[in-house]
Amino acid sequence: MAILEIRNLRKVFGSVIANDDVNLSLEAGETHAILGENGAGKSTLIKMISGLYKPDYGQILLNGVEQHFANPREAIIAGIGVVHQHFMLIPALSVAENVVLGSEGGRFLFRKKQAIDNVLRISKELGLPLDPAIKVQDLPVGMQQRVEIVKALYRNARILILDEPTAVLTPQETEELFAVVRRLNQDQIPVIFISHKLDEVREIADRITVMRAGKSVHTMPIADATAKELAQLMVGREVVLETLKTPAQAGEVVLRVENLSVRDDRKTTRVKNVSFEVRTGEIFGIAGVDGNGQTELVEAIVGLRKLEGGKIHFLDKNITSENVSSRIQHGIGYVPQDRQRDGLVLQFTVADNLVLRSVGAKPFSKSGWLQKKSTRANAEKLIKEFDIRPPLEDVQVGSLSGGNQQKVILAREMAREPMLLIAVQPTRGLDVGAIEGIHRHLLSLCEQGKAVLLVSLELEEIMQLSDRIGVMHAGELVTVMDAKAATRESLGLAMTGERVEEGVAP
Amino acid sequence: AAAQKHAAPIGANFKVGLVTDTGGLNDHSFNHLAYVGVLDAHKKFGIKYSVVQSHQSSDYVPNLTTFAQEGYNMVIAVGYLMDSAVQQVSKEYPKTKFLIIDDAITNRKNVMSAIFDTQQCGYLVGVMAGLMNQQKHIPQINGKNVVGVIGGQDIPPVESYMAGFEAGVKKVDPRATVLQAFANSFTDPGTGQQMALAQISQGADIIFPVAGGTGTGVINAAKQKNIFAIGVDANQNYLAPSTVMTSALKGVDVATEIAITDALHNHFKSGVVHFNLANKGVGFAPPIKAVPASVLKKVDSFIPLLVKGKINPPALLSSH
Amino acid sequence: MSVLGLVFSNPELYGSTLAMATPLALGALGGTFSERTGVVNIAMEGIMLIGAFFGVMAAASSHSAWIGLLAGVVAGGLISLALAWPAVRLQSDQVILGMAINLFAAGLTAFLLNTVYGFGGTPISTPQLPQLTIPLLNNIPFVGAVLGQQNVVVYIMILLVIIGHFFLFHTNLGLRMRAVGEHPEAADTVGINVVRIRYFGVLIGGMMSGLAGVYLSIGMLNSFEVNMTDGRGYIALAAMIFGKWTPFGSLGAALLFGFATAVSYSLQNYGVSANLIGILPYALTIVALTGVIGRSKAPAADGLPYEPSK
Amino acid sequence: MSKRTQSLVLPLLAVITGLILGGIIMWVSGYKPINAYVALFQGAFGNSVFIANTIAGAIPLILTSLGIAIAFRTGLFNIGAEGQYWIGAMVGTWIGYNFPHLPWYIHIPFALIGAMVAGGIWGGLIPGLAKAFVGAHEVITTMMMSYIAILIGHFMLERGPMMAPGYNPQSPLVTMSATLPTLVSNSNLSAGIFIAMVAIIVVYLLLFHTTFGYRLRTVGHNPMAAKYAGMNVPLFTIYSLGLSGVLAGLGGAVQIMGVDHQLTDTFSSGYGYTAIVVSLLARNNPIAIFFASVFFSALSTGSQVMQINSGVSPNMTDVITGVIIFFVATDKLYSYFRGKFRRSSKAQSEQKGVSVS
Ligand SMILES: Nc1ncnc2c1ncn2[C@@H]1O[C@H](COP(=O)(O)OP(=O)(O)OP(=O)(O)O)[C@@H](O)[C@H]1O
Ligand SMILES: Nc1ncnc2c1ncn2[C@@H]1O[C@H](COP(=O)(O)OP(=O)(O)OP(=O)(O)O)[C@@H](O)[C@H]1O
Ligand SMILES: [Mg+2]
Ligand SMILES: [Mg+2]
Repeated sequence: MAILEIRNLRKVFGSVIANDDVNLSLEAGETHAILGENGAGKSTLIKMISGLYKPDYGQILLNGVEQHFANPREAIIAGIGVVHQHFMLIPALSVAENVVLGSEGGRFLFRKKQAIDNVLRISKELGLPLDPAIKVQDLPVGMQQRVEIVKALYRNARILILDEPTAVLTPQETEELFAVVRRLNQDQIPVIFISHKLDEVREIADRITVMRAGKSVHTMPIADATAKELAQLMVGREVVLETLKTPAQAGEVVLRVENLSVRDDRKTTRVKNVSFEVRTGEIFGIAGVDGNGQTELVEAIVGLRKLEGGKIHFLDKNITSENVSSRIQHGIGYVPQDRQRDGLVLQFTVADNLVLRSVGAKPFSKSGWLQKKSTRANAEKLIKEFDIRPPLEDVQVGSLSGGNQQKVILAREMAREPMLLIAVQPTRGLDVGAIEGIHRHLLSLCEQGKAVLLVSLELEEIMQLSDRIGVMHAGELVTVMDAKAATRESLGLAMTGERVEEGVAP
Repeated sequence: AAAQKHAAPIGANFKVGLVTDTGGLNDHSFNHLAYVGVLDAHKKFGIKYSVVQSHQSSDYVPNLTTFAQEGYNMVIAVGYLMDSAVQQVSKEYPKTKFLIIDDAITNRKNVMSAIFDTQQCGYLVGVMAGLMNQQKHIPQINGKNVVGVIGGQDIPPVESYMAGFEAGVKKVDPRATVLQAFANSFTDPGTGQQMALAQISQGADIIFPVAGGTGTGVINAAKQKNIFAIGVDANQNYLAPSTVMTSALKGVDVATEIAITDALHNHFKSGVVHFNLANKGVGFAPPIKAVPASVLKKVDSFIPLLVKGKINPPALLSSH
Repeated sequence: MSVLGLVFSNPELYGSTLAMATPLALGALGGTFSERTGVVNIAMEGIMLIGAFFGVMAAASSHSAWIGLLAGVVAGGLISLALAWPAVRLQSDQVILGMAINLFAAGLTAFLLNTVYGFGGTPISTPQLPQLTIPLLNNIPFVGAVLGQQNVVVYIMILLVIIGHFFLFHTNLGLRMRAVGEHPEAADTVGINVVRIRYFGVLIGGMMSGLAGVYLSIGMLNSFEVNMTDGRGYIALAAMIFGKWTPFGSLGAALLFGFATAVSYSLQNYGVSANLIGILPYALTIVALTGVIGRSKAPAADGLPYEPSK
Repeated sequence: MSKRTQSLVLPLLAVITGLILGGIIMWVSGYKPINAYVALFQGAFGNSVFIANTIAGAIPLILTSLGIAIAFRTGLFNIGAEGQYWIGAMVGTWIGYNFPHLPWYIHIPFALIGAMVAGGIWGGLIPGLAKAFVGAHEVITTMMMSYIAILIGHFMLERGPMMAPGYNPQSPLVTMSATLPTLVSNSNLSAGIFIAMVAIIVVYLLLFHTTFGYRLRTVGHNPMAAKYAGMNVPLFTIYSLGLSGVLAGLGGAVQIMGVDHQLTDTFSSGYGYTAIVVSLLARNNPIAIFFASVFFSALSTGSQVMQINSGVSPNMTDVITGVIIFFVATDKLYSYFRGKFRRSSKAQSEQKGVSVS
């Protein structure tokens, strides 16, 4: 008998049918992947299973018994552990506090030592080391995910659900996660694994259910599934999985970074003496495990962070001491890693967000006055060009899905025709269709003779798109190699800090 | 033909409007006393009355105007803050009689200004405090020769009391220290209480609050610490019967009633009318038993001197 | 000795500091409890007034200051529900609600004062909460004069600050409160009842602010005056922020303010202009804030409405 | 209900609910609510002078709450507008009586601009700099600065440099050349209303039709994104608080030059606090601020006549106002109860559905 069975589940938000006749069964010890485009309804399904939403119709059965979770607490008690797509951790609290929150044990007093012991015990069992005393806000996302998993297991989860867990992980971390998943399966704990990444799903899952437009369209054993077929099932059309990259005609130097050193907010040096160049017509990729200084490096280049030392030249001009807005005017585009925090004003309309970085310039303003017509025209054009959905310029950006929010940012930056586009994790959390579109846009920039600095944790993405690849480790640029010469192995090695001498590009 | 039932009270057709300043009727001071005066006139003569408590200073003119417009015979403006408002409205309504408290308007036939020489009653209670301060056998008196006075805010009606008080104390006890402080509020008894405690810790054993609602806190502190307090404006002995040894009286109620009575009987006096010891417009309340007869006698001996102008206490504090 | 020496060596100054700090600390502590669960509370001024008035009223009619205390605290709790309910259930703007409560309370207490007691004020027979004398403490020279003899509410306040700190940072419920104030959705997913916790925080906070009012009316005094809080609720708000939303921080800020106020009273007696010296507490606060304390960060979800799962 | 009708109907419902509850309280305490409300309305709008006074009372509220709204739009809570209002009044008064020989077309702008600059410095420079550079919370700094301003005001008047000759702590009257002409005789309504209207339009255009306003709002909604977009966040913090103070200062000067003509200790009775409520009620929208200000002013002026004609204490107005604001804030109440009603009826029909299947 299935451990968890979903029958004809349905959930409607206003006019949106988020889930419609969804069926799923989860067997003991299996890993069951759910695959689907952005907005297909995966997270909604999970939220119903975990008691956050009440289904409008249908049944949830655990070990054959129908469940009616009134709140998350009841689902937790029933043994359902969830790592949500957007982490449900409290940054200001410690790891231990986060793990035990809501199920602290003891009657009145908070037993700190017991909480710490619990975290240490579980993380040891899983082979995922964690410092229980540190505050979550001081942890990189990969670590935060460990906290989430430990949190679920602390509550004696008998089913673990991971909603897009790998979107934020490095390849190494993904491997560690898979090891945990396999161990859980051995302990007869089944796992639901949600992802957009076909190869990952094929590596870890036993069975796959594909969702499209709120419906579960197909379930099959992993052996039967090809990547092409899965993509087609998801999107409902054929998808080109390999981007055809034409080799770059590298031209003059656009960006030259010399001996750059940067400190983070806590005054520790996170970028050490980094030098490199980016040329017109090329995509320069920066690979590396998260937290090795990429963020600080990029923030320094766009002017958001003061330098500890070094120089930055852009188009032969020393811009080291210039501020963000003059760098924008010189032609640096920037797609930030955290789109909601840095890239958008969620309360503004799509049209207003599309001029966020150029509002002071013509044609969007004339001697200080906003030119609403131009803003609207600009929005209409970009919405069409970048296929932003819904195609309305006056809806609040906050009501758009994450993928469409990302398109807004990309559209805004590309529309300014920057000489250099710095894109950090531009496809994080997006489905194959959307990724395909964004990749195409990046490549088209190069073809127009512009330059791209791409920072990504996804090796595949870096290797697919880049002409040259730099690898960062512990704040240093340990190697720069030609993309053609790069392999998964050589990059992976460099990411651990090994200096790779051969294949260093000039 | 006139109805033959009861003779209608003589004030039945006489309407009095009272406009308070922004302190309102709860001020434990002139607004309240003016109201008491109006009530007394109502009881005596059956006059009709209406009260409006101003919300902000820009309400003064509209409020005075409203009464004048609606045919009120007399409009009472409480406080010097209404000076320019009364000037303006009294000019527009020459038939309406106006009384303004604590202000001196001299150029209007229909305005009476009541000025209270509270430096005189302040002086008398000051004399009493200075004398009491030397009665070391009284348990409340510590022999340190320190008394205190706490003002609500540094404005003339407050300052004249304080200045008179200081002069009175010094007259009978030149070596005495008179502690002075302002609470910067008329509505904060908590602050009053703490200021009083601060003065007590500096040796004060008699404190005279001139601070409206803030003063209730002063009296409370005096009671707690078993020293004496002196009431202000009205007889405040009821607030703490064995603590409030006397009160400096300001006859705003009396003045109000007199003004109404005069107007009612068609001998309204315009111009500035001084209320002082001579016409019993100011004075002090009968002291409690703890005040020895000898002290009272000495205090009383100053009354004729003040009445005759042999002594003219200052209306301004020496620190200014 | 110099004037300042005289002022600063007087133990009464420190006693007065404590007395002046008490309503501010209680108000700030109340605000802290509310805001730690994510409900912005700028209604301390109004809640204090309500507590002060109903404290007096109950004390006067029952002839027991303790019943007055109880009534003031309960009244503070009840009026705070006018903040809690719409904030929690209707996702209403908490700042507007706070202002509404302040206005309502000022009007209501003045109106009731006159309706119930007339313009003469509350009865003088109203009992007052006792001053306590702490036996051993009272005999230590300087300390005794400061700490040995204070109103009972002052000691309650000190206890509440300590308990409040312990509660917020060392109990399960305190942990949950902080979690709700930082990230209600995350708290919801681990089964914490966000609604109930927020009600609890606001209610406890309201009771503490109510106690602040009780202290003003029947702790320091035994009467109620119109608007007798005189802006202390707003100063308490500042103390809460200044104290970085912690109980000890709130107390510290309240003490700083109380100290500056007490000093300003004493200095006046040496002939400094009342208005100018009155600036001292406010100026000192700005200086301390810009010079030493710096940034204070509110709980992350402070003021953000949360709609629980559906 | 469409969004627009909702935004009109809900405040109206709130007002009605507030009036009904206030009526019940009055009735319980022995007054006649209908008479009281008739008097309230008459006092606010009963004749041209009352109407003029109601509009006049709205002027300082409009100006001050426009300032507060700008700060709110930038994510800042200017709780100290009261002090900025005082500072503006002080400077306006000082200029107003000190240059008697200036022609009005120089004197009036001089006084207004002086007040605006002073208010801006008080609200913007000090709290703004403190916020921008050491992160000092603006609620504390603006509040403290406000108390300081009022104390300085009292100091100036009570035997201080601005006291007029004589006993009373009041400033000299501003000269005719610095007086805003009265529009309706026997009323408080001065040409200040034009200044207020212009301010509304200027603030509206500034916020929604200039790049400056766009940037202010960006900073308010998301300072990180503003920084990323190349905006100088600390600078805009200073601008915003500064403008806030400029408008409050202007409000104080206009009130002096149009109505009070001299500064006194009780010059303001908390306009700066009422203005916070006004801007919140108006959801920081400049146009809505006009109506909210008139509404508050009407309650205030009307309550004076209500006292005269029906003896209801003005404190009752505060009670009613508090209740009204409460119901404006709880606009979801109506949909909440409707939802409850629907849910319960839906639950019943669902139960039926289950029993059938
Ligand atoms: N709280 C909500 N209110 C209204 N509509 C919602 C809500 N949550 C989800 N939806 C709707 O449900 C649909 C499914 O959303 P869901 O988050 O489940 O997609 P998803 O498959 O998890 O997408 P992704 O891969 O991007 O995480 C969305 O397109 C949206 O229209
Ligand atoms: N609270 C909400 N209220 C209304 N609509 C919502 C809400 N939350 C989400 N939605 C709707 O759900 C859709 C999907 O939201 P969600 O954040 O889950 O994006 P997503 O499915 O993860 O998409 P993407 O993969 O592009 O990030 C959005 O288009 C939005 O319209
Ligand atoms: Mg999802
Ligand atoms: Mg997504």
